[in-house]
Amino acid sequence: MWSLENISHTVDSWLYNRFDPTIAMLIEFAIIAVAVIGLFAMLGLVLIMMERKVSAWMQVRLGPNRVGPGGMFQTVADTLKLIVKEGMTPNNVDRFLFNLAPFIVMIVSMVVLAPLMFAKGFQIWDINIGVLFIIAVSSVSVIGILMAGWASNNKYSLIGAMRSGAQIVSYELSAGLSVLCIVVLAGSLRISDIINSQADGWWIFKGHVPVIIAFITFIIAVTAETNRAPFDLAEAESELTAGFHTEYSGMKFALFFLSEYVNVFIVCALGATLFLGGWMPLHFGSLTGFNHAMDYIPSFIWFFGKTFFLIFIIMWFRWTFPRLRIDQLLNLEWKYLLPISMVNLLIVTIMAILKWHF
Amino acid sequence: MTNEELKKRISEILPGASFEEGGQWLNINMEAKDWRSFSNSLRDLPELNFDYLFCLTCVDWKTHLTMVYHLESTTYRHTIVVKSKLDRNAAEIETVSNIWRTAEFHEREVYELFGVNFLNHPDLRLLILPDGWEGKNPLRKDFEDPVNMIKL
Amino acid sequence: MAFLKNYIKDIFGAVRSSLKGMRLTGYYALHHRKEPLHENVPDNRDELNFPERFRGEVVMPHDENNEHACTGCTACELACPNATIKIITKFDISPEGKKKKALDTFVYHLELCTMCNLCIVACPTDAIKMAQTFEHSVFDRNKLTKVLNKPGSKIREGIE
Amino acid sequence: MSPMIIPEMGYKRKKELDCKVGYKIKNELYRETQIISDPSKSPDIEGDLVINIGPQHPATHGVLHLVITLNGETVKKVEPHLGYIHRSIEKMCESLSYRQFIYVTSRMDYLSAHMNNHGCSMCVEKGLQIEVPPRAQVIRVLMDELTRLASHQLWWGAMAMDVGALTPFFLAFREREMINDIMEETCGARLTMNYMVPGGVMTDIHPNFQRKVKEFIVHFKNKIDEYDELVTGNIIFQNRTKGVGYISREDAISYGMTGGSARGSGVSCDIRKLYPYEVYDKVQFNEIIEMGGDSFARYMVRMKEMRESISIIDQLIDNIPEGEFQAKTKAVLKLPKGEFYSRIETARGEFGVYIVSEGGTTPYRIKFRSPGFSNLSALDHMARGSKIGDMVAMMATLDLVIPDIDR
Repeated sequence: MWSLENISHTVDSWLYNRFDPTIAMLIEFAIIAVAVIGLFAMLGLVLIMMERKVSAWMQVRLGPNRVGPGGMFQTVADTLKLIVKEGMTPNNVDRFLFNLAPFIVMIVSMVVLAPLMFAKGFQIWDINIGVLFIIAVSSVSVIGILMAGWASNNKYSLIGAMRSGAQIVSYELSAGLSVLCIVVLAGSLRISDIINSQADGWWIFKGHVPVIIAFITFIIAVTAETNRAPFDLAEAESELTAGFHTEYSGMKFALFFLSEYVNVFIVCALGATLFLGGWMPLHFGSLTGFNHAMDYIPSFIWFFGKTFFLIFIIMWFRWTFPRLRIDQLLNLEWKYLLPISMVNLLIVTIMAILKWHF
Repeated sequence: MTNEELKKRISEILPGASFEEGGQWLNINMEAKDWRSFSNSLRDLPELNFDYLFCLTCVDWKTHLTMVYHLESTTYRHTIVVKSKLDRNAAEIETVSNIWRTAEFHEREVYELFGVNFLNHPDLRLLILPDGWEGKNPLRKDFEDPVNMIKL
Repeated sequence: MAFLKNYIKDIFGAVRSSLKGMRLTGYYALHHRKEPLHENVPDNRDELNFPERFRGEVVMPHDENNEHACTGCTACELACPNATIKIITKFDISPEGKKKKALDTFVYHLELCTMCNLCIVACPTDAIKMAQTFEHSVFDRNKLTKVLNKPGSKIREGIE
Repeated sequence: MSPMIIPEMGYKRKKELDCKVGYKIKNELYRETQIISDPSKSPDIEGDLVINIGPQHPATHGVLHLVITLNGETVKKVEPHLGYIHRSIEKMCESLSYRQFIYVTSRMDYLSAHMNNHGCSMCVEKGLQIEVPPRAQVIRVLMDELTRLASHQLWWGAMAMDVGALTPFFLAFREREMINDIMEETCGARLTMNYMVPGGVMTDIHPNFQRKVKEFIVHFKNKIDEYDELVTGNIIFQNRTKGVGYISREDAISYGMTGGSARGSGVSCDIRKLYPYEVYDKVQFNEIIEMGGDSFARYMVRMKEMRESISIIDQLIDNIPEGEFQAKTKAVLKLPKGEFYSRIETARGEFGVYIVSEGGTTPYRIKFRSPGFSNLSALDHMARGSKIGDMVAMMATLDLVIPDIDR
């Protein structure tokens, strides 16, 4: 059967047979870099298109429908426009930090793609602390946002960046705690181990109510962590015009915009990996025929299907809810999400020790 | 209170007031210097209780300015119009923005459009006209704007 | 204990109200073609249907003999609040040799017009009416000053 | 990209405006307004953050300019700077005849254009002592209520947008479009109709009018429940609006607030009930009063008012009497010498027209008492001590239309 695993193995073994191991590794680095940049751009295009279509449908509109069939190439046209636009640097900004900030945000979201498992056996780096790596590196992006807000020398930007800082730092907690629930159940931080532990059923089905609670907490927390509505206080456009990227234009703005969407993809991919079984097909215990039929669907379709389902849910939030106020945002985290996920983690731990899950 | 009762009560408070009837509401003419105490008693006397100033404006009669205050009581629903003649060259009247808060903005508007100086106003600055506006007050009858005015 | 009860009640209330809103937007996402909120402008220019009272611009209808109904009475000019209409009159010599006031040029400044309909109401002979055009943009502002009576046109017989 | 392209300009800018955050504001530039009732809230100016909201800002829905003083996220002072769209309509009207000046007033509060025209027509009719035919009266009331619905729908969408939900805006516009189509068919325009003239209405209603309005009412009765489902019941929205922007009944009266903004504080100020004009004394409707005084109360007043408007239209749409739609008037209107004042309830509050006539064909002095101007003056009082986001929500509940404020 055709699969991504075979392709990567073939390429890998061909390179190692042909070249010196060091050179082979360097060539692999180059291939991966090109692939990641390509994926980055593709994800940006697809997700922005998806967002525009989903928002249009929820708002009883048609959405973009002029460029290409059904408006498919609208984001391509927009990207071209952003690339050829002048990248302005206003007077009195801290030029170095101002120009550095979008790259930090972008690099962070690129690096986090490394431990994700896109299909069966198709992974850039199967690091043994994969989940920890994602949680740790993704929180670096707040530095880029703070940098952008501070360097812009604009009061809107500064308020937006400060809000973003407070928000990301606090929501990391409950996101981390709900991720820990699955780590406790699976007994490993390695992404491939977590996926393999779901071979007989996804954690959201196996783990009873506590895992469902952890899943909901996770979705809420990552929505806040990626600065999306209803938690988009960092760029709250009716209050702060555009928040931390008020002064950015052209490609630098596009980098912020792209990395926002790639961050959404990453957190949804993490959610799909942890709670919905990654690339694992949907299996029910005794229905052998059904299970075999599910196995015929390629694993990367399972992975991307689950991820895009979660992305759709996050978009659904965005186009339904009003925005929270800053103190309510922090109240929600510290008074509701954090205690709940702590108690939840305790219950899950007891459950894991007593082997109460399926 | 009916107009007759209002007339009787107000002439007790302000003997110098003269009355005009026949319009929609009872009109009271008074001197600008009496306005401070008179406005206070209009607001505070329980049987009058004019707590709602719904219109404050000025009319330029070419010889003098007239301040016009439309007052209503939200308890008794009686309405009066208070008018005061002002000198056109040195227009001055006591502010009522401490009695009816809405007057603060309305007085600022009248200040810049008619040039009436409101004494003791907390923040008498230009509201609508651009900062640094010099020259005549736009709503006076002798105002001419050679640039922007279109003669029909 | 009451605190915990309220706490849990709060959470469930919040989730329920959120799901209610999401149900509505979800319904619209699935039924987005049912009640579309769009016009395919400018593709549907041919199908665009304006009601006959729509005020686009003032026009003066001429019949097939190139005749209009304007007597040059300047009622519309007087009614106009913005000096949009300027009527220049001339004196026609009728066959009987009598001098008669008639319209020479009907100047209409579209750039000043606010489509208030007062001139149409004021016109005693229904010589002018509102047209349903709406795309008035031109490159030169002077092009918005129009002469409404066609060259060589004259007043229809029997209109005083 | 080089910082040395225009070195002179760079230095000048830096000297002139020190853009560093947290700088000290000179007291003479931003002079303090005294707040009379609550001295404890008075801000200290040293070391605060001053932000301009507007004149171009997504939340002000126009060219309103608010200079707000912040302490962190907390608003210490709001100072409106007006005049960006001031056209001096009062001065313009002094040179227009009594028929002509009415069209200008629909440019003030463009969302309740019919009511503005109505108020002016009523004032002229009061001076001329014209009796409006019953058919025209009913048509006027119907148009007023349709405009009120359209205005409240737009307000609802914009309000939801200000608190961060974008979808309601489109849903509101979907229904508003139907009203606009009805208006377009009967009055000839969608926004600035100039349909009310002294003595009645300009043209008779379109033959389709009654059918279309009935269709709209049936459609809208379902949709308004969706509005409640999507926004009113939402927990985030309720938290954002409940208990913020409080203004007491006494303060609301003192600030001259009217319309839904004042009725949210328990002030009975509906001109339609207090001083009924046209056929408002013959229809059954309630004056909506909420006692909360906060943003949510003001929101609820307008939501309930929409339902009242529907019931008024429901009562009148089948009972339009036959007859003239316009009273006979002279070609040239001349008001007798004197002063005339008419009050009308627009979608935003009490709209007053004060005409001083010298007996000529043009008004000697005309004053429009616009509801938005007084409502805006209360914003400073309401917003002190709240967060930026709440200030935006408060501004939305006041339902400000900037040309109405600036006139």
